[in-house]
Amino acid sequence: MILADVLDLWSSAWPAGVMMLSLGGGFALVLLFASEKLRVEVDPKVEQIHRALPNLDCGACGFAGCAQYAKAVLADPELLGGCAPGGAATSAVIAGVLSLQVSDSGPARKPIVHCSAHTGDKTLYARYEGIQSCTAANALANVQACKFGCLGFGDCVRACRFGALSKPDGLATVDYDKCTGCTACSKACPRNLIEMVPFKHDRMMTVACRSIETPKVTRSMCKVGCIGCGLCAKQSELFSVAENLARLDYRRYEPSEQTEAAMSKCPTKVIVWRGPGAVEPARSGDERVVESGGAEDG
Amino acid sequence: MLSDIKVSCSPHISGPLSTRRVMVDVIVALLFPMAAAGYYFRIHAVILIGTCVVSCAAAEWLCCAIRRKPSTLDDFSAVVTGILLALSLPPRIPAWAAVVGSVFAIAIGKMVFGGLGANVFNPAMVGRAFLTASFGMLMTTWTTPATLDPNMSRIDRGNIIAAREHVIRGRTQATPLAWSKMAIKRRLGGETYDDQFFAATVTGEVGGCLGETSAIALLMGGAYLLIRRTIGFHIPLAVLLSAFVFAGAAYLKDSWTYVHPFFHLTSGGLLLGAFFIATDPVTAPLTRRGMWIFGLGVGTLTMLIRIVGEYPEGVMYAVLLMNAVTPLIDRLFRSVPVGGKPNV
Amino acid sequence: MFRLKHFLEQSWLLIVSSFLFGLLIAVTNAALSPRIEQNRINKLNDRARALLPGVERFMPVEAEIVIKSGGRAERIDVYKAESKPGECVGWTFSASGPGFIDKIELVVAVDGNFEKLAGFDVLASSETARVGDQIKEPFFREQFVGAPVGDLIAVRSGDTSAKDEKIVTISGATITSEAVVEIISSSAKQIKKELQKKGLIGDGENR
Amino acid sequence: MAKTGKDKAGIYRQTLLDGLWRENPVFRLLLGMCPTLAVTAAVRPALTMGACVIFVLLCSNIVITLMRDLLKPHLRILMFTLTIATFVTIADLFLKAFQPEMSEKLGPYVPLIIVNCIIICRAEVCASKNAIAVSVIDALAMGVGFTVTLCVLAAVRELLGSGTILDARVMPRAFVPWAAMGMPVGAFLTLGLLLGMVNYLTGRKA
Amino acid sequence: MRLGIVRSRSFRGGTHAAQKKELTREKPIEPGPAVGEVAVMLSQHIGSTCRPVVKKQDKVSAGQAVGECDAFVCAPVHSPVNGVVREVALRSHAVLGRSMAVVIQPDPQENPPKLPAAEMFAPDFDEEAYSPEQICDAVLRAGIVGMGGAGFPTRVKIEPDPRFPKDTMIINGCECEPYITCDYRIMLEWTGRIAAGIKLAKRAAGCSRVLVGIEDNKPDAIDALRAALEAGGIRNGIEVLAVRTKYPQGGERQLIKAILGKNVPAGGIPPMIGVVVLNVATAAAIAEAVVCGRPLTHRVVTVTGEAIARPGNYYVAIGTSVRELIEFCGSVTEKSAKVVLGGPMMGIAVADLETPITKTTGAITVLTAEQIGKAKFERRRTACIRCGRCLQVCPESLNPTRIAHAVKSNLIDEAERNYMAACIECGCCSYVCPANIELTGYIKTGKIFLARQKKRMPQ
Amino acid sequence: MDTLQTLTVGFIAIVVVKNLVFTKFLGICPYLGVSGRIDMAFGMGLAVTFVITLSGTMTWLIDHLLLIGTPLEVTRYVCFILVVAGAVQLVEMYLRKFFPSLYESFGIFLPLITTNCAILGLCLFLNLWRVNSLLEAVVLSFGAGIGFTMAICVMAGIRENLKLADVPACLKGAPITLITAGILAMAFMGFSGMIR
Ligand SMILES: Cc1cc2nc3c(=O)[nH]c(=O)nc-3n(C[C@@H](O)[C@H](O)[C@H](O)COP(=O)(O)O)c2cc1C
Ligand SMILES: Cc1cc2nc3c(=O)[nH]c(=O)nc-3n(C[C@H](O)[C@H](O)[C@H](O)COP(=O)(O)O)c2cc1C
Ligand SMILES: Cc1cc2nc3c(=O)[nH]c(=O)nc-3n(C[C@H](O)[C@H](O)[C@H](O)COP(=O)(O)O)c2cc1C
Ligand SMILES: Cc1cc2nc3c(=O)[nH]c(=O)nc-3n(C[C@H](O)[C@H](O)[C@H](O)CO)c2cc1C
Ligand code: SF4
Ligand code: SF4
Ligand code: SF4
Ligand code: SF4
Ligand code: FES
Repeated sequence: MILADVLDLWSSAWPAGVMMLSLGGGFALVLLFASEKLRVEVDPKVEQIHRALPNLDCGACGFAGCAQYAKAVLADPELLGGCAPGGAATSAVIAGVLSLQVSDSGPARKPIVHCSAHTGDKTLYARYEGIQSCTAANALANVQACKFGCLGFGDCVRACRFGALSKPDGLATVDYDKCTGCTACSKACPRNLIEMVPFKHDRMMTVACRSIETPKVTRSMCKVGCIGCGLCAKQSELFSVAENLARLDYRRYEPSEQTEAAMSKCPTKVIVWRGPGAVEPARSGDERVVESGGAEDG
Repeated sequence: MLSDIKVSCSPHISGPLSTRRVMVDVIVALLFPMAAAGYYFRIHAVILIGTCVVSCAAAEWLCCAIRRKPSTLDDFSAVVTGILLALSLPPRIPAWAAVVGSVFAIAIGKMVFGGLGANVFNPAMVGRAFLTASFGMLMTTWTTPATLDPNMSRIDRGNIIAAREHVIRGRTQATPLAWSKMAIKRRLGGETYDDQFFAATVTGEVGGCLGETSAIALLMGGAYLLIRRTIGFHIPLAVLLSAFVFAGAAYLKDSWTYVHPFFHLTSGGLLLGAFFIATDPVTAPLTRRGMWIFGLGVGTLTMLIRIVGEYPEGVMYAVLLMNAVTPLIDRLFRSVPVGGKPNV
Repeated sequence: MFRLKHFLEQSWLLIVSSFLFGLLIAVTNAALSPRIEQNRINKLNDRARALLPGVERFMPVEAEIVIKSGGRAERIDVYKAESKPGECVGWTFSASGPGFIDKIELVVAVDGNFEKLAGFDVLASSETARVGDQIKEPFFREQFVGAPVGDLIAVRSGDTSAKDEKIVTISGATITSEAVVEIISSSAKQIKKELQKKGLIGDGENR
Repeated sequence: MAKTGKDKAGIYRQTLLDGLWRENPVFRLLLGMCPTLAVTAAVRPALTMGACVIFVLLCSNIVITLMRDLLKPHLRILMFTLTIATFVTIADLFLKAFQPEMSEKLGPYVPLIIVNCIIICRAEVCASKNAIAVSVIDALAMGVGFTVTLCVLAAVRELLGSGTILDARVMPRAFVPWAAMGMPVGAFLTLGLLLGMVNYLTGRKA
Repeated sequence: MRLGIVRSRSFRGGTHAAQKKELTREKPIEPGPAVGEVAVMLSQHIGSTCRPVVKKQDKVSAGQAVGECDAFVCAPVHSPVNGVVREVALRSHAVLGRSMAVVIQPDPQENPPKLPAAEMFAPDFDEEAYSPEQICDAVLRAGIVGMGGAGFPTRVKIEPDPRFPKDTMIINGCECEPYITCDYRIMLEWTGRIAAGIKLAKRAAGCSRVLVGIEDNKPDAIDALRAALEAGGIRNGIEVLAVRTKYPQGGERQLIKAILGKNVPAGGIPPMIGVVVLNVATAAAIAEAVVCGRPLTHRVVTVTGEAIARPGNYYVAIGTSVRELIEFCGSVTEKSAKVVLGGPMMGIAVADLETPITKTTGAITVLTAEQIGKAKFERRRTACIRCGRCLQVCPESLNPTRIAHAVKSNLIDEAERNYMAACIECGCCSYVCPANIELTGYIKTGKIFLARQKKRMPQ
Repeated sequence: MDTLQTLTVGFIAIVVVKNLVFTKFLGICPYLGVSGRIDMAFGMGLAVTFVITLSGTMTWLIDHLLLIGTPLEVTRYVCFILVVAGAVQLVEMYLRKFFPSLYESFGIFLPLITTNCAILGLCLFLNLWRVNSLLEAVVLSFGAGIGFTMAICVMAGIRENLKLADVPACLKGAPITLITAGILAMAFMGFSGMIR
């Protein structure tokens, strides 16, 4: 009885089964054969990344398929995280593959802004009313008196994809917790104020100025500019003064009594701490801002 | 001496034109068709234009407020959108529908793309297209001009509902284009089109959208824009020319069925579209060559829809379709710098 | 031989499971197909039931009925509606044709003598909502109830309550209305002729 | 995304949340857009579609989990496709038998579940790497997440497009339905705006 | 060619900006102020910066070179006065921001600059007396650079170059910038000198013909130059042509198009099509250098603008500060203004009034608040309405709005694809834009971005 | 003549009137994903056109030679998808091996298309519309591909412009693309009724 039912069912079902069997088997055969005959050699790293990807070829990353994304992400690590289906886990694997490429030796480089003048510290000659971009403003002579200091229109802020930069009170300031050391900001600054410095320590001592004006001019332009007096160089041989500007050799920098002394001796207090370990970059309260309320003059 | 020096990039002087001036010019030009609308549709014109302008402005203000951006009402582009939307709606469309259309036009047609200048599609036409898709009934219910039907000037709110009940008895008025559609179906277009009909479409004493009926008023408005150089002649000319050629070809092929090309020029939204809608700078190509192509496309598609398609009127769809390809036109007909492409 | 071994190693799972899946599908199909077939028949007839009061069951007409629609020959399934006692209370069939936007599919019911229409219903249409779509509404459909099988005429205005061959079109949707009129009158006319030819209904003169 | 870690309950909870919200297939991954748009003119077809997807997802996840160790790299995707297509066919048959009206309404969108990226994505990302419990939870979570999203979309469209929810009139009589919401326009716009809203609420920028 | 036909000579695009030349048009050239300090910038031209050849406290005499350099594209700078070098220090520079200058304290006896004597350039001035090498050498030693604005060392331009044989010389007397009249005045007052300079330059460059292009709003200048150049009886293939008054008719690419009907390849330079373009003031300077051996230490500057009390054209020592010049002209009548070195279309706004003028400073235009207000400041800026006006006026047929918006969105390669590099920064697009967008500014910014990007590439 | 007309009309209809993207919601994933740049969009369009023509034809043949009217009809979906996926994969491998430059320009889009429902959808629609001549099936499939190419290129043009626009942050990317597609779908309604 049951047997008859089963037989009945079988008789109506077997063609479908065979059909699919032949289709499945046929394709398996053809594909296996083809994958051997038509193999193309690819970069093992691309292969590695490709394998880490979900292989959905869904196009969510904006590329034609996983293979293309694998290639692209290898060339441009900024695309990391583009694979939505794979999510964070996949990105982590890719990041692993990518990092094999960058043979990183020495401490990580992080940006340091070589200016410490906030809005109130600077002298302005004129009111700039153009494109709100440092590059545009820098192309015009003397938008602010100091030709070397931070313009504060934030080209670097816009360049940072990680939101690590801000410009409170007109001075570009790095949030080292967010910074990945990608160098985008240092490339963006038209005044080359942002230098990628090997951070050997949690905080780095910095001469936060780039002005090579004479002391008199610097004084007239900026309350916190380096006047090249050379007091720091007298304390520590890590400092040197040329063209009215003190410089610190970051490569050789180690914290010591001498450097501390140099910092405390600096008459304009332009030697400051920068870095994740620095408490709020030296900025002696708000008095400066008040003092220099009407800094502009003709 | 100088206590406040200003600096900025060159140039340090600039021409007299401003966005607001451009928009005000368009509004001035639109006074002609608005006056015609007022004459033929009386109080309905006032209500409809008022509703659309106010709700477009309100929608724009609201969108700016939501994005916490300064309001952009003072460039008057929302007013232009409002007026053009109103002029392209049936005169007695209920106010709530006009509000829905206006809000849609501004919010979806314009502000989501980033506001003035960023929108891909003509906002007024987006609003109208949404109304057409949503409320087909309201968008195909026409009104006789007041000069033909003295009862027109009364507002009776029940009218639309009444119309719905009477629908089966064919009480609502058709437009010249609906007539032409029937003419094509019955194959007697050339037969029944006469001077009197032509005269009616020129003066505007026919049914249709609020601002589209009077060819003469539209031509005057268009002339004003051309004289003020608010628009170039390229787009209107290309639209009208291609429409004329298309209609003419059909007419030559079978003058019994297809109506005379003059009819197509003077009736429906073609003139409104050619002078005021296809010329919207934001959604038209930038280059002269691009404008020719664009106008050609609008004219041809309009006639294609009118003659081959099933909708009686095609200006709106033609404009929207050409808006969509405007970026491609701009790219294909990109201006080549003087002296050829630099070999960088 | 290496190749075959390799091949089997790689693909045995696929082969086995495709076979099993094939069986699974077939079995499911076998179990469900009667129901599916029944659904198909019901779909048409549920609508027709509303048009033809007192009908108990629908009997498919065995004979092959072919009519011309839009220049093409098309086979049409016609059902005979029988009341409980088994007498013929009407006929029903589905017909389609081009509307304003896309194809309109109708189910049409005719009285027992194939003389007068018993009405129609819309199976599928994508006409504009609240414009062409109004063909689904009673005020339009009721015009067809009692209208004669034969040439119907679409008119722009007139009396909607008269049971005559004049069908008043929906204003704003003349095209859709005319399409419906055309579909119904042409298919009903042709089917009537075919049925008469096959002797399934009496000739008009015999009535 | 092989889920590792000691706390099983934690993994389950995470899987569940991922599917329902954090990695919601529609809002977050932007996958399976076609059915999302096509079947959401009203809530009922959306629900039906959701049910079908849950069924297929569940079945295929289970089957694939069971044979995850036997899969060969070259034929893996073929195997997934086969499995999914089989269950889709079965779902389609059931629909035809027990929900003929819906089956007709959904038309080819039921077989199109085969190419719905969500399912093959779960097969690849989850089922072929995890144990059965996780796979099942994942399938349910993803499926329900998908269904809920469809329903939200459909509810908006049905409400504005015909003034009803699940065919019950909700809007006042005076409300004239916005027919456009039932058309392609409505589908694209509603999904676009909804996505925008989700982005806004979660503070994510594209 | 007769004037009637020639009138229509022009190029495609451009604008008809308000001329405003009437402020100084009728003001003859007057000696400039006697100054308390001159700061001779060491970089006044395109090319390498000079090195100072004097030290603090050195005594220098008028015409003595204070900065020299050996690079090919460079020009020496000279002291305009007798005096003592006070320092070599940074001074504000209109283009470079802060740059080195030799600051000279003039002798107490030093008088205001006198106008140079003009009589030695007779109408039948004979350039054959000087060999081409002699001319080039004199031009080099005199430190002459293009006085039309760009400041490209003139010697490099006129010296025969085997890569680009030159057959046509175009003398640019268009002065298309609004407000400025310095070239107009010298064409009227120094006609003979210019004529001589043209002949000398022609001889040096070995060109077979010279075409002088002057906008048709200066008929008297056209007549004067025509008379001077044809007075000798021989025309020497020199012709004076009227071109249409339209900005930027004076741009060399536009002028070449107008006069010769030829286009300079985009991104290319005139020598590529065998043309060299010189400004009329440059021609005058050549004549002085060659005939009198006088280096380029003074130039005519138009001090103008609604905010200037006594606008006029002055013969000024190069190195004079903007402030001193403005004060010399009766200072300004407004508190709030914009001080522009050059004309309002292409000039550079300066913030530091101590900025010294250089060889390329043809004008100081001080715009009042009202003028500024009409321009960039009070008028409301809106988004681009894609009206296409900027495309229509762009003399280089670019798509300014696309380029500017690409720069704004930081898509520099998109800007590059739209030929950003071909922009001559004429400012027409910004001028006409109804939305008041600083298109030119964005494009300039974009070029800087691009230059920086390119510079980084090799690393 | 008559068939020619039918084919032309059918072709135009499927390109504009029944455009897969705007009226049938097929292929939306790549439509959203790969419409960022015109060159990519065009490559994708070409690839879809190729694959859709290939698979439309093949599945039509299989359908008509093997399936219709036999008990095998139940395996239709499985057959279709296997044919599409297998064929695409083969073509991709083939191109990659023998025509690398062609592969770079459009072959890279091939795998993505397998999971694009436009392909399977079209095959199913061919069945649903009861297309009953091979020629018609080929023309319709090709037209569907052209329709997709057109839609995605238009969208890519628009999106390239939108890159320069101040679109609200939360609407950037997919949302604004969807909204644009909505308006486009509305515009395409202009073609409705043009071909019946
Ligand atoms: C949005 C819109 C939808 C329409 N839908 C239909 C329709 O579904 N059916 C139809 O026959 N005509 C439709 N039409 C066309 C009719 O409005 C058109 O006027 C037709 O030629 C017949 O007009 P009449 O019935 O008033 O004579 C539509 C028009 C528009 C603008
Ligand atoms: C890189 C470079 C090379 C140049 N080479 C030559 C040259 O070989 N010969 C020449 O006569 N002018 C040369 N010029 C000068 C230009 O043709 C042009 O006269 C100069 O830039 C001033 O143009 P402007 O005043 O129109 O801005 C060169 C300019 C640049 C920037
Ligand atoms: C937009 C623009 C406008 C210019 N207008 C003038 C002008 O009016 N008069 C002039 O002599 N040079 C003008 N120039 C500079 C010329 O292009 C060219 O550099 C100059 O005539 C070369 O001569 P020079 O080397 O002697 O200065 C202009 C340049 C540009 C880019
Ligand atoms: C000549 C001209 C025509 C215009 N036409 C329209 C129009 O058809 N529809 C509209 O919404 N706005 C129109 N505007 C206003 C404005 O450009 C439009 O709202 C923008 O698309 C908004 O970004 C027009 C403006 C001008 C100057
Ligand atoms: S741009 Fe890069 S290096 Fe600079 S602050 Fe941001 S993350 Fe750090
Ligand atoms: S650091 Fe440089 S880029 Fe950043 S705000 Fe300052 S000047 Fe601008
Ligand atoms: S793009 Fe450059 S060349 Fe063109 S108008 Fe603007 S500034 Fe002048
Ligand atoms: S002139 Fe201004 S508003 Fe017009 S297209 Fe150019 S940038 Fe846009
Ligand atoms: S392409 Fe249709 S669901 Fe992805």
